[in-house]
Amino acid sequence: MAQITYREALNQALREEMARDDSVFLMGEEVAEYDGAYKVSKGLLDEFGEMRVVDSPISELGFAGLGVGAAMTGLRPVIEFMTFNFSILALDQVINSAAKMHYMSNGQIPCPIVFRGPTGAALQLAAQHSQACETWYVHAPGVKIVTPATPADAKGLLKASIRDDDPVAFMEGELLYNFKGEVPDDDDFVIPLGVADVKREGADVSILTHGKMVHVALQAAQKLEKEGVDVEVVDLRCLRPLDMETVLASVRKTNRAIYLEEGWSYVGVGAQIVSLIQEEAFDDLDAPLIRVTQADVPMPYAKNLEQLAKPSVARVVEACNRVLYRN
Amino acid sequence: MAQITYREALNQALREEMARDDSVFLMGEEVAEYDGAYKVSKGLLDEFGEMRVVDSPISELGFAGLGVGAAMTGLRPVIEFMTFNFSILALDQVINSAAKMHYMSNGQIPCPIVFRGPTGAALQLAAQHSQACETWYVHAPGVKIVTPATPADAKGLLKASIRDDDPVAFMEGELLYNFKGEVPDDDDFVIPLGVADVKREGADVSILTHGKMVHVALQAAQKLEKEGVDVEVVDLRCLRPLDMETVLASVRKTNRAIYLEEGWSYVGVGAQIVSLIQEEAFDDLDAPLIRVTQADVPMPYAKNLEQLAKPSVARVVEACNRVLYRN
Amino acid sequence: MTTDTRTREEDAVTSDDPSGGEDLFEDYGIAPERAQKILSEMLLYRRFEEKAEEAYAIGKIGGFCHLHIGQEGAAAGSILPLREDDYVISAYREHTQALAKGVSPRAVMAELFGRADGASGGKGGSMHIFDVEKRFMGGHGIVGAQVPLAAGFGWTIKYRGGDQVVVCFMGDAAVNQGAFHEAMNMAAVWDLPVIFVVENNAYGMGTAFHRVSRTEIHEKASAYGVPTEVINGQDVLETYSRFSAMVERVRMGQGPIFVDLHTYRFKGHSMSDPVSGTYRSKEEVEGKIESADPIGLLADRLKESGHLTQTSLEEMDGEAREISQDAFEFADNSPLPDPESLYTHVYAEINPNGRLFFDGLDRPGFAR
Amino acid sequence: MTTDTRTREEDAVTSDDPSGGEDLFEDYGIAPERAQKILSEMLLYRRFEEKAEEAYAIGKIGGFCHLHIGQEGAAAGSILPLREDDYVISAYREHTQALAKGVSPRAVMAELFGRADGASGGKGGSMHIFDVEKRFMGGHGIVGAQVPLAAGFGWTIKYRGGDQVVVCFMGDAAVNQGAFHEAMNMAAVWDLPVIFVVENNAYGMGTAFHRVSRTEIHEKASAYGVPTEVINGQDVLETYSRFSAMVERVRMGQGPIFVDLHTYRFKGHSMSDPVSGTYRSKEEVEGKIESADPIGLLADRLKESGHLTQTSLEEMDGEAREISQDAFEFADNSPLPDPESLYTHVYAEINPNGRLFFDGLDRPGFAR
Ligand SMILES: Cc1ncc(C[n+]2csc(CCOP(=O)(O)OP(=O)(O)O)c2C)c(N)n1
Ligand SMILES: Cc1ncc(C[n+]2csc(CCOP(=O)(O)OP(=O)(O)O)c2C)c(N)n1
Ligand SMILES: [Mg+2]
Ligand SMILES: [Mg+2]
Repeated sequence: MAQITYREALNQALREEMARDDSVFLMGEEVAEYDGAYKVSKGLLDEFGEMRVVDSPISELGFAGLGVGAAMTGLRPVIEFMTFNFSILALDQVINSAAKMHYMSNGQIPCPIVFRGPTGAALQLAAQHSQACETWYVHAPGVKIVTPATPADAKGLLKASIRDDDPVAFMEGELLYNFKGEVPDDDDFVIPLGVADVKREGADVSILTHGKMVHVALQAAQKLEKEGVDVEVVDLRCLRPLDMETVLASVRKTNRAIYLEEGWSYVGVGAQIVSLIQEEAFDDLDAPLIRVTQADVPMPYAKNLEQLAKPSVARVVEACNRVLYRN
Repeated sequence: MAQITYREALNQALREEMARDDSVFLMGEEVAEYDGAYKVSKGLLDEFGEMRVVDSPISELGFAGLGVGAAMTGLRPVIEFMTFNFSILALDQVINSAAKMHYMSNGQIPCPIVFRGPTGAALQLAAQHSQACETWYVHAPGVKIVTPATPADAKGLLKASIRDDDPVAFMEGELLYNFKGEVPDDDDFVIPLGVADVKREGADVSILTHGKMVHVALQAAQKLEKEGVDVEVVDLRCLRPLDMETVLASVRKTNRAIYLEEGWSYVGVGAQIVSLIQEEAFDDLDAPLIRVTQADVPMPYAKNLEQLAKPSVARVVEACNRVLYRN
Repeated sequence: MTTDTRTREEDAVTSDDPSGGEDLFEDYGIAPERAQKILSEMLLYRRFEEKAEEAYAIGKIGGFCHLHIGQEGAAAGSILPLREDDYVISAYREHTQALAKGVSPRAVMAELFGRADGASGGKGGSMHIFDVEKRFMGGHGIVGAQVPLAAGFGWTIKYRGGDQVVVCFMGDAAVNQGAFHEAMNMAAVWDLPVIFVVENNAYGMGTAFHRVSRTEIHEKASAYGVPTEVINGQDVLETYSRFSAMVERVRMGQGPIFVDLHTYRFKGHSMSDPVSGTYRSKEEVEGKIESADPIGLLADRLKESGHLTQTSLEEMDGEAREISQDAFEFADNSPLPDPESLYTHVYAEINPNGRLFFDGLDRPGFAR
Repeated sequence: MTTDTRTREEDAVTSDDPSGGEDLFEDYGIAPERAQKILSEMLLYRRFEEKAEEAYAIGKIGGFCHLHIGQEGAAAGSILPLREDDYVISAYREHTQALAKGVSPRAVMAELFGRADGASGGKGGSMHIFDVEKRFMGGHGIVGAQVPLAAGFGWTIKYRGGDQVVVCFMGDAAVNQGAFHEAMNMAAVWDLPVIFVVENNAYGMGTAFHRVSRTEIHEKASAYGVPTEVINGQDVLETYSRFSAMVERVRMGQGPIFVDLHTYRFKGHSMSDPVSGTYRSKEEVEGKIESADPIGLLADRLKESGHLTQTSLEEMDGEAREISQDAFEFADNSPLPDPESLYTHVYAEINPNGRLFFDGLDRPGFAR
């Protein structure tokens, strides 16, 4: 197994899928000549040419819609949003066109398209550039949502997303692009959608999470280990399809859980998961489920405020202690 | 007290607030010459003239943004979306401009603007015209959300929303416009934001809901009354600010609750409320909280399918019975 | 005769040599037989929609229903020149366009009725008619949203090196949507084989176009470098002949074209809107019906040139009525969609792992 | 001298008679004293941003930081002709424009540093500088989103019967956003007093404009009936004099104007992007710095006409450096924002009833 970055893993997935299937193409701002704003598409223009790696105008609604049209007529577009923050402009085409096309046409027109790019905050990019966008995408049936936290997951899940016959919002983490991890060398390493991953086993309390917060959860788990608390970290990996079996199994084992996510609280992903758990594992709970989220504020620029706004290891530790009634 | 329709109540609120404060104006598609697609603005053009009742081009993103700009410079725009379905095109201006302006500017620039129009399904308008849009608006801090169910609430809450110094998404129901109810004659009848209303008192089970589903809940309550079940119906009226005290009080009394909403389930409003209740009233619950929502499908056109997709009285009754362990 | 056995003879007439051969009809290069065929098509559209109007009035059709009556020349003139494998996409006022592209009247009417045999299985309704075999790609309800989709079809054609053409319809109000602007620009930059057609009926609902624009529709493509044509859509022969030529040019690779197609809506915006009112006078509408009915104009011209008798017109009309009546009966007898179809086709692929649905409802046939 | 005591003498110079009186400077109708003042302004912008560059390099500034270096003529020429009560709004490359509109260099630098004394209290950062007193309305990060906001400012002016003018800046790439198109159309339809200025530096990040458009920027307003001017923004006197005239016309009620303002960015797109690379050559950049530096061009002209000596230039430059250094020190000494300010200003009105916040965090000073 090779140690590669999350960025390289995504790049490999794109390269392999484009080589495998000539209906796959990549379009977005700066993806071609510039190699991508975050260099995820490095070298692809040279390899696949300008019909398959395409620099778009700054027209999110337009090129998302163009991608949907291409998917409706047999191609498999990968549409890069420079960041998902800008994709709110394109949401109409995702929700009203992509997500509904197969249904409205009574199954005549599938829409195999991947919308990808970073979601959530990086460092000091302030209110308009630091949004976790899961909620806006996951609400509507018809879309699938994938949030890989590691290089291996990034590669295996992007390949699965490109092969999937439905619209997939594939949400990366800008701060993860340089993160290194082992990725199987296998040329056909695909991780099926809808399978959560227990990133760390534990018996006392479950941290349920997704995306880049997995790493915050693992750090919190390490801290708590020193205090004698055995934490399980469940990475959902996909929000839709959602592997509730793994979530429920973890909660049934530990009887206590928190949901950790990067975004805002009100109708965050955690609200949904909490709601499902209390419905399906009510009697297994020894404490209320609680959530750790971004502070309920637009992301501030100042470093100290940003740190306070983001979910921190300390807040996760505190939340775990709370459900364990440890203080 | 006069018996007037929900439509007339809204019309009165607009008229009174426009007469009261010359910084209030109404803009949207067909609001002036045509009296509004649903006639909510009937007669206002004649009364206030074309600077204050303004027909816009079909440019949702543009006129929402224009409204935000007007609010930033001291006016109090009321922006009508013909329906909230089309407002997804404008979401960037709501979330990235309106909701964040006051914060990003460190309190220099408030944004007193109301975005209003019908949300949710009417009759057989199919997938792209039948969406409950609460989730897209309520997720981001900085916006307030109001969902009146009766003529009195429509009037009192619209007046409060126009007077509020923050962006408010005011979500009406197309099927409610003809609904009649008593509205106080008082010229200054204002209902403060953030106060839920117990639309029916009961002891056995709480139906928590908002918007037009209030009426479905009341019908279900009547049905259940005949079976000897005493149902409480709590109408949240505002989703943000949210009156959790009233919700918690109801749950603490009945110990069983369901959340009923028109929209989709995944990160629906109900997920949030359920999550809060289990966190704050865990020990008061005698059964898991469950939710009744739209079927997880884009809204179909066919009458029979549409009926199946929408939350029905029967499904609400069944859900109440379930939390009461009555079957 | 039933609609399903109605073979699309007009394909033979329209898709080969658009110049019309020797036997020219007036200045347009259109054979009289073809002109007659166009007339019979338009009669079908008209009678079909009148039937739909009737069905709506008695509650057989629900929701919004936007009739195309008065605008038939726009549909016939622009779609009949297309090949079977060319694409058409439109907004919500699309019944007639679906018929023109070869979707069976039965399937369209059954869709309006919300029945299982409808073009979209009853799930789409009046605003969402799809027939992928006929390359009729909907039926879209968000003003302007179909324009980027059309650019995407054009992208696929270019990507695959095909020679198909896309015709994308929109209303005049749609040019004020950002989606229109972004898509036009991309179509221009990438030379996509799309003809963008504004059915310029001068009003978006109750708003006269000049109230929401300082310029004319035909100026709306000037910022993109897309060549523009202005056509009188009530003159179906002009429309047909101009489109025949444009389609060939686009097919040869010249890139997108923008068309300001002047037309007029004889009915209200939708079945629930008044025909006239504050936004346009009764006189204006009556004047247009009098002077600019595409069907009447063509019939007159054919009669004057000796290519149509009153009897043959009545025969044609009878056939159009028959097909429409048949469509009505077919739709009325078609079953409601199977309740279980509520849950089908939300996704094209039900992944073996994980949950896709969260409403707690049973989904027969699915593992979960 | 410190920046906060720096009174805005240029207001006196710029806001009264824009024709410049008798003592004309070349063809522009600009008095030499005013031209000198413009030069000293531009020097300040340049030195200020060089200081910011320095601060970024040593980690005092975080996030994205988009420098305006090379484009100072665009800011000075377009903003200095404005009155105090006129509005300016821009995108994320706005430090210089804020300075030009009178925002204190200290407040701008402190904002870049994310400190309590920043123009936006440290909450906004480089991309979100606001000073409502100076009518500098941000600093917006979503490409194109400021354009409808500017139309809204214009709406308010018209609504209130005022005679203020709005200047709205955007980059060349912003014209491909739907928001631009929708806002231009509304500004035209309603005759709003807005000057829409494209700072056309030929690139959007690494994308040359001609790769994403078939037409030139100045053609982008043709669909709306908005008059257009093309101006060489590196020639600050031309820019200043043309804007002076335009501002008066808009103030008199002629409606919106669109400006294609040619300029060039000497630095990378943001501090984290390369100055040159695949998208533009080192030679191209160097050539532009050589031939089209707005500061150098004006200084030369003033020298040639005998209105500037090397000594007075160095004096001016020294003062610009001093102000920038002062701003740096001020910013560096300014405290971090109070942690409790994290929770303030999310809403302008905390309603007495109901919860507004759902993160479970304590909010000091709020009931809930
Ligand atoms: C984005 C959006 N906004 C508003 C509507 C509501 N609406 C439906 S049709 C229409 C008028 C469209 O007029 P036009 O484009 O001229 O087409 P026509 O109806 O004349 O064929 C409006 C406002 C919508 N469907 N989508
Ligand atoms: C809607 C949106 N899409 C993408 C981005 C990312 N982005 C920031 S600046 C920029 C380039 C803009 O170029 P231009 O408008 O020419 O302005 P310049 O940077 O040259 O001043 C891009 C793509 C964004 N901020 N907003
Ligand atoms: Mg129209
Ligand atoms: Mg640029």
